[in-house]
Amino acid sequence: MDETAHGMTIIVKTVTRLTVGLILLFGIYIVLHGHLTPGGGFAGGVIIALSFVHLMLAFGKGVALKKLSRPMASCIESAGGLMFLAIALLGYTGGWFFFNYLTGRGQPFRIFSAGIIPLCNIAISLKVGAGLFAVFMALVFLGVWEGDKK
Amino acid sequence: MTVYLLCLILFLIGVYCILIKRNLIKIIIGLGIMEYGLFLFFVLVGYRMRGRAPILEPDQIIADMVDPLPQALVLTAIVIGLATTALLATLAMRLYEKYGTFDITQIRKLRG
Amino acid sequence: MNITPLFIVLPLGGAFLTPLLGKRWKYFPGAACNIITFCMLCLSIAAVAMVYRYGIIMYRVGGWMPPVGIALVLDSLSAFMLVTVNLVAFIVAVYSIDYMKMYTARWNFYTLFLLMIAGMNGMIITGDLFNLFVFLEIASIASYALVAFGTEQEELEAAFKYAVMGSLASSLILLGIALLYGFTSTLNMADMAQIIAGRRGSQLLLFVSGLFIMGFGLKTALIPFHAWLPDAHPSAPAPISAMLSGVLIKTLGIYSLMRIFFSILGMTDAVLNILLALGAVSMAIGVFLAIGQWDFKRLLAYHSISQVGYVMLGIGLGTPLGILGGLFHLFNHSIFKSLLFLNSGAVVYATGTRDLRLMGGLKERMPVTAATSFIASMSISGVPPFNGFWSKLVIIVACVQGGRYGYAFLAALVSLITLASFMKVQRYAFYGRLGEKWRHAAEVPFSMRFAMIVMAAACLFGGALLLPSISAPFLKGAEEALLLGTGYAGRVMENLK
Amino acid sequence: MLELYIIISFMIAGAIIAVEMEDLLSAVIALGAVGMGLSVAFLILKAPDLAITQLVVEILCLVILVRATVKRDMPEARGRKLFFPLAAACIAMALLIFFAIAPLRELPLFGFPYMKVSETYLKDGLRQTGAANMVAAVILDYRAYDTLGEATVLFTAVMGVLAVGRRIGRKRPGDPDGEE
Repeated sequence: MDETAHGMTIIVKTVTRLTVGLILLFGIYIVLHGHLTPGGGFAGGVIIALSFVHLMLAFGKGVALKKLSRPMASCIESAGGLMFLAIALLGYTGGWFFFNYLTGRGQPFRIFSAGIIPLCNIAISLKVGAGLFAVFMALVFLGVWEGDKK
Repeated sequence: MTVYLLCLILFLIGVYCILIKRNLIKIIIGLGIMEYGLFLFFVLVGYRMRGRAPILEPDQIIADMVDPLPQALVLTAIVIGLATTALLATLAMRLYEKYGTFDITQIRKLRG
Repeated sequence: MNITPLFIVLPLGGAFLTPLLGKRWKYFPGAACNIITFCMLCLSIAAVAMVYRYGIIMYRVGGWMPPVGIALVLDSLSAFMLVTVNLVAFIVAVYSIDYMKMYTARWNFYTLFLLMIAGMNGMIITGDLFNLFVFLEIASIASYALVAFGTEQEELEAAFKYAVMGSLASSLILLGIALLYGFTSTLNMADMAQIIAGRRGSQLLLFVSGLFIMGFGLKTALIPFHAWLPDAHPSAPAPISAMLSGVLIKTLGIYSLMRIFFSILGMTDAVLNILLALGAVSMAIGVFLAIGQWDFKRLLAYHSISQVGYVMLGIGLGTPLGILGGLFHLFNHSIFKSLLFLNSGAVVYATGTRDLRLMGGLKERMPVTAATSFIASMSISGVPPFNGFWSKLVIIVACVQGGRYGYAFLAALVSLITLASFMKVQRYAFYGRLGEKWRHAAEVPFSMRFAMIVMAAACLFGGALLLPSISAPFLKGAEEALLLGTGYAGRVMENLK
Repeated sequence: MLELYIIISFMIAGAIIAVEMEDLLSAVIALGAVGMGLSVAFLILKAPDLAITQLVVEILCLVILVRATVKRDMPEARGRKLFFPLAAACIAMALLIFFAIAPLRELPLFGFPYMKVSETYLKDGLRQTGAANMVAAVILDYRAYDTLGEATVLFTAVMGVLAVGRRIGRKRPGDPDGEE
């Protein structure tokens, strides 16, 4: 794929430069407000992954990989999974696996509310974002090998 | 009732595509369509006539909201669908790399 | 402290840690996997003892009461399945230490392996219908990837076929769950069973039963739905073939069928007859397809279809003795079929081929493999005193007792054909003249030998499970849990208070 | 609920196009249209969480599938149009729909679900969990265990993609015993 190797045209690059930060920010917003408004860790994580995919499609592999390398993505993904599991295990302090031990703190309808739900959202978003980016990267690298072969 | 049947038709179009089509990408598309029919059916089951979205606002008296449980389940199912699609797409690409085609009739190394 | 969540937490923790640490420390993945599977084997044996002593063990995840939250339920059937799964998993993990040296990216293999075990354990201990689906998908997706682990052409192709069929089955199951949710408006199995008990004879339940038989039948590879199995099981690496044939099809297919039909929907004669017929057809056709095969692992895969047919036959009888025989055969099959796949893996490890016609005389070079595979072959063919004999005997006696002489005759006949088929395997692979090519074939390394010897010992002494003092908590308990039928709901609800 | 019928009909039309289109890229894009239609349908059915998730997942699916098909100008093999399988499939589908009518009648009427368990969520959700979004409360508190499973499914798929995407699966005899 020549486009991904060298990036796309200047128009696409400029638009990407302007929007990619906003997309990332929107993803983070969706994650943090998951317990108040529609969205949540999963949708936000996909948006974060899409912002990196966007970068990669417009500028080619190198630029995106400089921001988030492949082993790094894999590590973040595992860390997200472990964080989720750890939150679940910390529930044992309240007596049960997955017990919402922070409930009752904070005001409803504020960011700091709903106990472990925002924490879980963050863990899921890390996992989903990094994981899907890793998947996309694996698919792109498949194409590269194919090109070598021909 | 009619909506349920329409959903079932969507589901069956997907099943038809999986069973009849002889192309790897077409099979993945069929799975996707089947899953869409299923998700829609699940959400329809929990819909309440003239209900509200299950999101509270400050100082709101709890009125009739739609059933949040099917929505939560469908959210899970969507992720599972995405996972399956990603894995299948990778398998299809690897097969293309090996055989140079997506046509299943030409990818018959195994005896049925 | 309640041990139930540990069956999920341990393998999942291992799976999340392996990619982080496994790339740096070469021995971490294998060691972690072995330790975790061993811990789970001990825990599951403890679970059998605890269930025998205290009755059903419940765990409310997050502290929510069941219809609202998810409950984990450990009854004697679950404990029985847990022992089966974790025993095979531990042996396979030991075997993989040396076998997987043939492949690259071992950490990836161990991650997927642990995830598959987590999926199966999660399915077994859950008390919630949708949760069962989620864990079923974990186990299935891990197995799709593991079938393609060698990334050769046939493996990718088999994995694709398996993945498409598996996803179709999952969708049918999810459709059934959606209909049941609309019908009962709850997802907890016990709660659902109580609501359904009040509305017998509904058309919707029939439709849902059909969907579940199709979906789980696809996962079990009963005969009209078997097309993927003979491709998928031989293509995987040998330890994974052992897991797939030994426990995966049983957990995903038979256990779920039993749980849903006996405990939730309530078993009816019509469903029992369908299961009986499917079992008998799988038993007979599977063995006829197997007899003409020359590929060692493919032959074993067809025999899996046939032996699963025996299990379905036993359960489909619906009598206490039939169910006991079916469950006993399920356990025995997971032992001897895993052992046979491990043997085939040892042969591949030493010679690099799976074609029986190319082998010959390997007994001289590989005595341990030859001896263990002889034991397993005799066991699968139902020759006394090995474990396969006892379970087949129980099933045939149950058939005669239930007045189904035709099925009894068929079961005995299929057993004979199985014996003929395995005589062929023994004759071509291990006896006869040593081929010139295999003059320097060597016996496999220690961990593989150890795994095979343990399994062979289990085959030899497996009949002891019928002794009253051992079978009371284990087999009898599982049988009673099934015979309880929809009384399951009452037990669970009672336990909550 | 006229708009619901319109959007479902649109989805069915899109699905038929996706199935029957011979050019793979067009078929994939038609699938994308069906997915977007589903997102709108979720919005009509008062499920904004699902609408957002379906939208972004559809985009990602589309990117992945386009990645798989683009530049592979292999139109679907025409082959002979087999009449018999098509007829058999149509009859089977008609039969299945016929058999589904009676069971579907036993479901509660569309728009009036039983909501035996869900009443609890709506009534006590805010007090018990503190989250305003009930769907978030269900997936991350009441049924958080499911979500752990869901996250694990995705993790499994990522590991699976990495495993399947390896260049060399088996070691040649004599290769060094290294990782990756």
